[in-house]
Amino acid sequence: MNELMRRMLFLPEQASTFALDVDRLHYFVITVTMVASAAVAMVAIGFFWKYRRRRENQATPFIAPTAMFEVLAISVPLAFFLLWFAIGFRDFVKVSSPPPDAMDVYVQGKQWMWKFAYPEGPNSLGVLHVPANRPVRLLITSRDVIHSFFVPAFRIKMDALPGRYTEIWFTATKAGRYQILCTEYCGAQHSKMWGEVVVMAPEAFDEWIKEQQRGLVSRQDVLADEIGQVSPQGSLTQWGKQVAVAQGCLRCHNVDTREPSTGPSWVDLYQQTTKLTDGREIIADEAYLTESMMEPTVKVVAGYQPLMPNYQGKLSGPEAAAIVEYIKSLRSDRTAQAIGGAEQ
Amino acid sequence: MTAPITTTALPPSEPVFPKKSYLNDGTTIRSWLLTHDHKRIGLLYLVGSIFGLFLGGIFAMVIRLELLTPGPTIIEALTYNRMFTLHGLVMIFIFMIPVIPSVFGNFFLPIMLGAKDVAFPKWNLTSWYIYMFGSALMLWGLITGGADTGWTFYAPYSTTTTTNITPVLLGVFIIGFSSILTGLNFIVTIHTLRAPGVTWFKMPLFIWAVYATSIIQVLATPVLGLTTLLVSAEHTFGFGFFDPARGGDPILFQHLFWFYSHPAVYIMVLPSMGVISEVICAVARKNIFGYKMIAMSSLGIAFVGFFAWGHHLFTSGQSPFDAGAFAAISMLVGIFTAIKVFNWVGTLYKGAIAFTAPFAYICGFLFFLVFGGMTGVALATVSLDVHWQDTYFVVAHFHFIMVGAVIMGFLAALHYWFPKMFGRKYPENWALLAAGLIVLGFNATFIPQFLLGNAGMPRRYYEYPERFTSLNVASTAGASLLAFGFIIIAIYLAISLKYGEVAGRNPWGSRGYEWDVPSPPPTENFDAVPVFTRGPHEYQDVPEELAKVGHAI
Amino acid sequence: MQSSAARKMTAEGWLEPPPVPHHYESEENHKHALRLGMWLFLGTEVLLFAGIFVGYFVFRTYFPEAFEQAGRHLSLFWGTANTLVLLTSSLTVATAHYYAEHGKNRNAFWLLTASITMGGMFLCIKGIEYHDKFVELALPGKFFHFNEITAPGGPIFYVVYFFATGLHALHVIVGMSLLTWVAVRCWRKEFSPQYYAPVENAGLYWHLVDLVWIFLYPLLYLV
Amino acid sequence: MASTSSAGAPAHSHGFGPGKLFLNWLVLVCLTFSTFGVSQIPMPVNYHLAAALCIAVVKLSLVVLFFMHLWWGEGINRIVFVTSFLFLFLLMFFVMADVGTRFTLSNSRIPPPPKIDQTLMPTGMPPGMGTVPQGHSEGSGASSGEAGKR
Repeated sequence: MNELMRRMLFLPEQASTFALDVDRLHYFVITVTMVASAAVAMVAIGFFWKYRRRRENQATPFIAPTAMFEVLAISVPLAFFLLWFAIGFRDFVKVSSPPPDAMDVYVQGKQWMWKFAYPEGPNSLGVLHVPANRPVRLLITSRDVIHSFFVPAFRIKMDALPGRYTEIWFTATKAGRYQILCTEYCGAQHSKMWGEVVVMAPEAFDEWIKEQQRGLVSRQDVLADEIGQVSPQGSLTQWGKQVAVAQGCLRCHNVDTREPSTGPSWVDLYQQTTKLTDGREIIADEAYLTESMMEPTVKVVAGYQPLMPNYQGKLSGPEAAAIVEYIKSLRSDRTAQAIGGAEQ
Repeated sequence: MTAPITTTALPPSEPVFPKKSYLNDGTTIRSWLLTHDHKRIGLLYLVGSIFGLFLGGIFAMVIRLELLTPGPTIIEALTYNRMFTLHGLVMIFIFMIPVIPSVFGNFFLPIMLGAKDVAFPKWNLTSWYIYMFGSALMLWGLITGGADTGWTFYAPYSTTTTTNITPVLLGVFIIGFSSILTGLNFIVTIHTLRAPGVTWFKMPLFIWAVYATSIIQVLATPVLGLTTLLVSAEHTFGFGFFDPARGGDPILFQHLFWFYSHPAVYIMVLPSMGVISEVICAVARKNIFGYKMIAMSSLGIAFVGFFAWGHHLFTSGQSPFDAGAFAAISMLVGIFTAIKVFNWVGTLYKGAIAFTAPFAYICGFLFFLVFGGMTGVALATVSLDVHWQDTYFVVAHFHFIMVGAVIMGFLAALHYWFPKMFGRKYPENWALLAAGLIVLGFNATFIPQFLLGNAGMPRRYYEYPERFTSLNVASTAGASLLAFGFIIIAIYLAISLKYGEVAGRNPWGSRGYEWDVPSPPPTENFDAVPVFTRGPHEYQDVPEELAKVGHAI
Repeated sequence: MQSSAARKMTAEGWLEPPPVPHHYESEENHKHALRLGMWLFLGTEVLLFAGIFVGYFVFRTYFPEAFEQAGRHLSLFWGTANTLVLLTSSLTVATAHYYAEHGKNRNAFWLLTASITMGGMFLCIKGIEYHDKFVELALPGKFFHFNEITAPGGPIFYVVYFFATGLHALHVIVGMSLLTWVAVRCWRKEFSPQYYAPVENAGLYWHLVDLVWIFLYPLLYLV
Repeated sequence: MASTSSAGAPAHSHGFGPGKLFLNWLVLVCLTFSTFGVSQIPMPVNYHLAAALCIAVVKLSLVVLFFMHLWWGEGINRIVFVTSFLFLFLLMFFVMADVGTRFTLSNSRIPPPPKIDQTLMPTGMPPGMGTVPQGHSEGSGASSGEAGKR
């Protein structure tokens, strides 16, 4: 029955304890809705058929509702509505009060990606690993604008507010990979702000997190997930690449081709003569590249929108310099060597 | 039943077009643009809001076409984001808020009360100019500044966006003034200009609905005004009222915004409900079932609807206490709507129903309102909203109410009152065809969106995962059908304006007060102060003369 | 507005009232409509300021220390003086209404002039206070560079302060324009027991301006 | 109803004459000074707030009833005015109820995060912003704070 309704309503699979609660109430409410709408429609059609106009100047009797009708018209729907409210509110209180033994994960949204951090480490980008059958509390925040953390398969959603934390919790029931979506409009790439929850068997998770913590000494392996190559104490160029990945630069800037993306490609960008929106021409030197990170909307390359977030205060001096070094290294004759697995 | 005294002689069996009416009392552009006649001002609003519908409709089609495929289809992400902002703002502020109260309210409210004009005719005209100016400023800002915030302007995205949103916000602020003035005018008119015999409980139900709407307009709009001012000041000067980076509270923005924008839904839907109450009596030729319940539920919705705003904030960090309080209050709004629905259906009982285009729209309206309303109750059920908030389920729900119910009401009003406003009939067969297309197209557009929401597709998505494709294609197909229906209506109504059959005073055999004046009405509405001795919805004995002049059935 | 030139002077020493607009059944009905319209408008004004007051209380809860410190930095003397000025101008407006209603246009004119002057005084004092704030750099949002407020939330207090008082000052200016318009008409002896609605409505607006200040004064300056 | 005037006195004249208006003003001035006086008495700040609001409401009533003639006005005008204050009050009530009962961490101000690693960790929270519920904050940030330094 559950499975049938779920498929009929196009609901995603139920992968958390909360999902089943929500879905049961959902079926109840939607069934009543369908029945009520159909009933109103049937009665209207029935009346139309029975009482269609037969004569041009037909008169009709004056009919007013009885007190009984009025009482029923109010009390029957009210009874249903209040029942739904009671069940729904109970479940809502449940999902917003995490059990004390819940494991904490910090979630940070930023344009346009999700970052996760466990109190004892590690950090990760875009992929949240959680154990099955253990309550997990998410402490959600944002770095720029409001985002909303949504896992359809868990039926949970909570806004990420900049500068504040919100909380929600879940207990995943099935191992597997589930999509995370952002549901609060947050800018140009809102519809690409996806992530993934990886639910692992509890033992596998314990194993995983231990391994991660061991590797924390040189934190780069978190990025390794993303880049696909590990380079603990690499050159400035490689550090720049890692920073660029971590900051999400590569979501908008291509590094493997000269094709423009949301922003201009970085390949062959260094020392290139570039035309700006206001008609001026500049040479993309170190100063311009750094300025573009700190005040991105001042000098926008012609043909692009002033969309890039401001990295003032988000990048340290060395980090910015490292990114510039990385950009300098991206020459089309050397591309194959430089990209690695950066593009997803 | 006594014949109304203004009806000196009932029209001859072959109706003639009156020589003098408000339409030809002055034919220069100037006589239209400087008119104080509430009927002409109503038509001016009609022009403005239909332009809004046209524009908003085009944006909607662009959006639907873009969503035909999962990846980029015809426009870029930024253009898409601007499109849905444009679509929302234009449809809400230029089309839907003024369309029924300002167009049909202006035109019929004084006539239904037996008055010659609204209380403050000059302010009425001023209000239209403010509306046009605000709309122009908003459109100009949207097109040149390229606002991409969505119509909700959520801070801090809106306060930090690089697009220029200040003119848009000021445009909204100015349109708000127009809305306030119209509402204020209507309330005063209803209080002071009722003709003898039109007591509070003999007012047509459309008036009750407009009255309730006006209360919301007057009390809610100023809060939106202040909020838009704060956001634009913050965007321009970096004040930080709503920006947490400077200590502000983004949830406070949501509270203030929805304090207007939730009741705004009732600004749109209440007049539509009023129209249905009028039209259903005329097509069923039957007294309204439960007059007082319908009248009082309008006021109830206006009052309780104010305090349901928090159900937009269930997942935004609002406290569970407030969530519970707002959810409970939201349920009450559902009750008031349910009361209305039962009474409308009850009105059909033992009636004499004619299947005409307005009746087709009533059927559509009832279905959309019940389904849209019930999904609204479902959304207000807190735990369910955690899954549905900001997904296509919400989009589908509010389109059921705002497009389904409101546009059905608008089209029902347009068809029902078209003969009164312009003195000519429209072709019934074409109208029924268009009505069928629209109801069908509408369902095909938005029912898939409910399912998309269930499946978890968030709103304002430019691209989407592959698994949502089939439902999106279905939705786009439905939207095309819907657009096609609107085109048919536009064509036959335009033709009927000039070549339609002459309607005569009362082609429907309606007992509404407005049908006692000639079609189209003269500038002064009534030669002398009218005395209404009957109620507005009484059909126990239809005078022979009225009934014979039947509409094409 | 009907031009006064077309109207005759009556024996009692005021101009004949303008005709009641044709769609009203009686003069009394028209007056009722005007008054109700004005009260509804005042209702919208109350809700316009509602947002600011809500903001005040919300941020006061978040930043109690900053609000206390910043409140102490406002000039109690000028604030109290302004309250008295506005209260007095309300008195003169109310009295002008009384005289206009009794056809004593000259008395009403002088009282209205006094009210307008007091409105001007209010703005001057406000100007002095604003000037002090600009000198101290106690300014809203990103312009805030005022060292004496140590608790977090100083910039927000000044957003509330400037927005509330600025919006209020805007209302003072609008009110003064309305009063000036009415005063000119008093000078032309347009008002009489039959026709005094403009004085009454302009007065109502002015009293509302006073009402808002009655709340702003203790909230901003005293607590 | 002090209608001291002569011939032109309207039959339906409402409201106080100049004398009583002056008296009303005098009371208002006294109240202004008393609200000032009360604010100088040392008491907890919330008492100050309550006292100031009470006096302001009294002043409001005096202005509305006598200067603005609501004492004599049509009933509907009173309803309009009271309704607008009712809505103001309810708006404030629900917003304040939210602020007062929210999850502590979504209520307090946290300075804008300078860098991800510090903010994501509980150690990044400033003092006095409410504590993280038990067992979640202690000592968990140290290692990751270290890890954050690249």
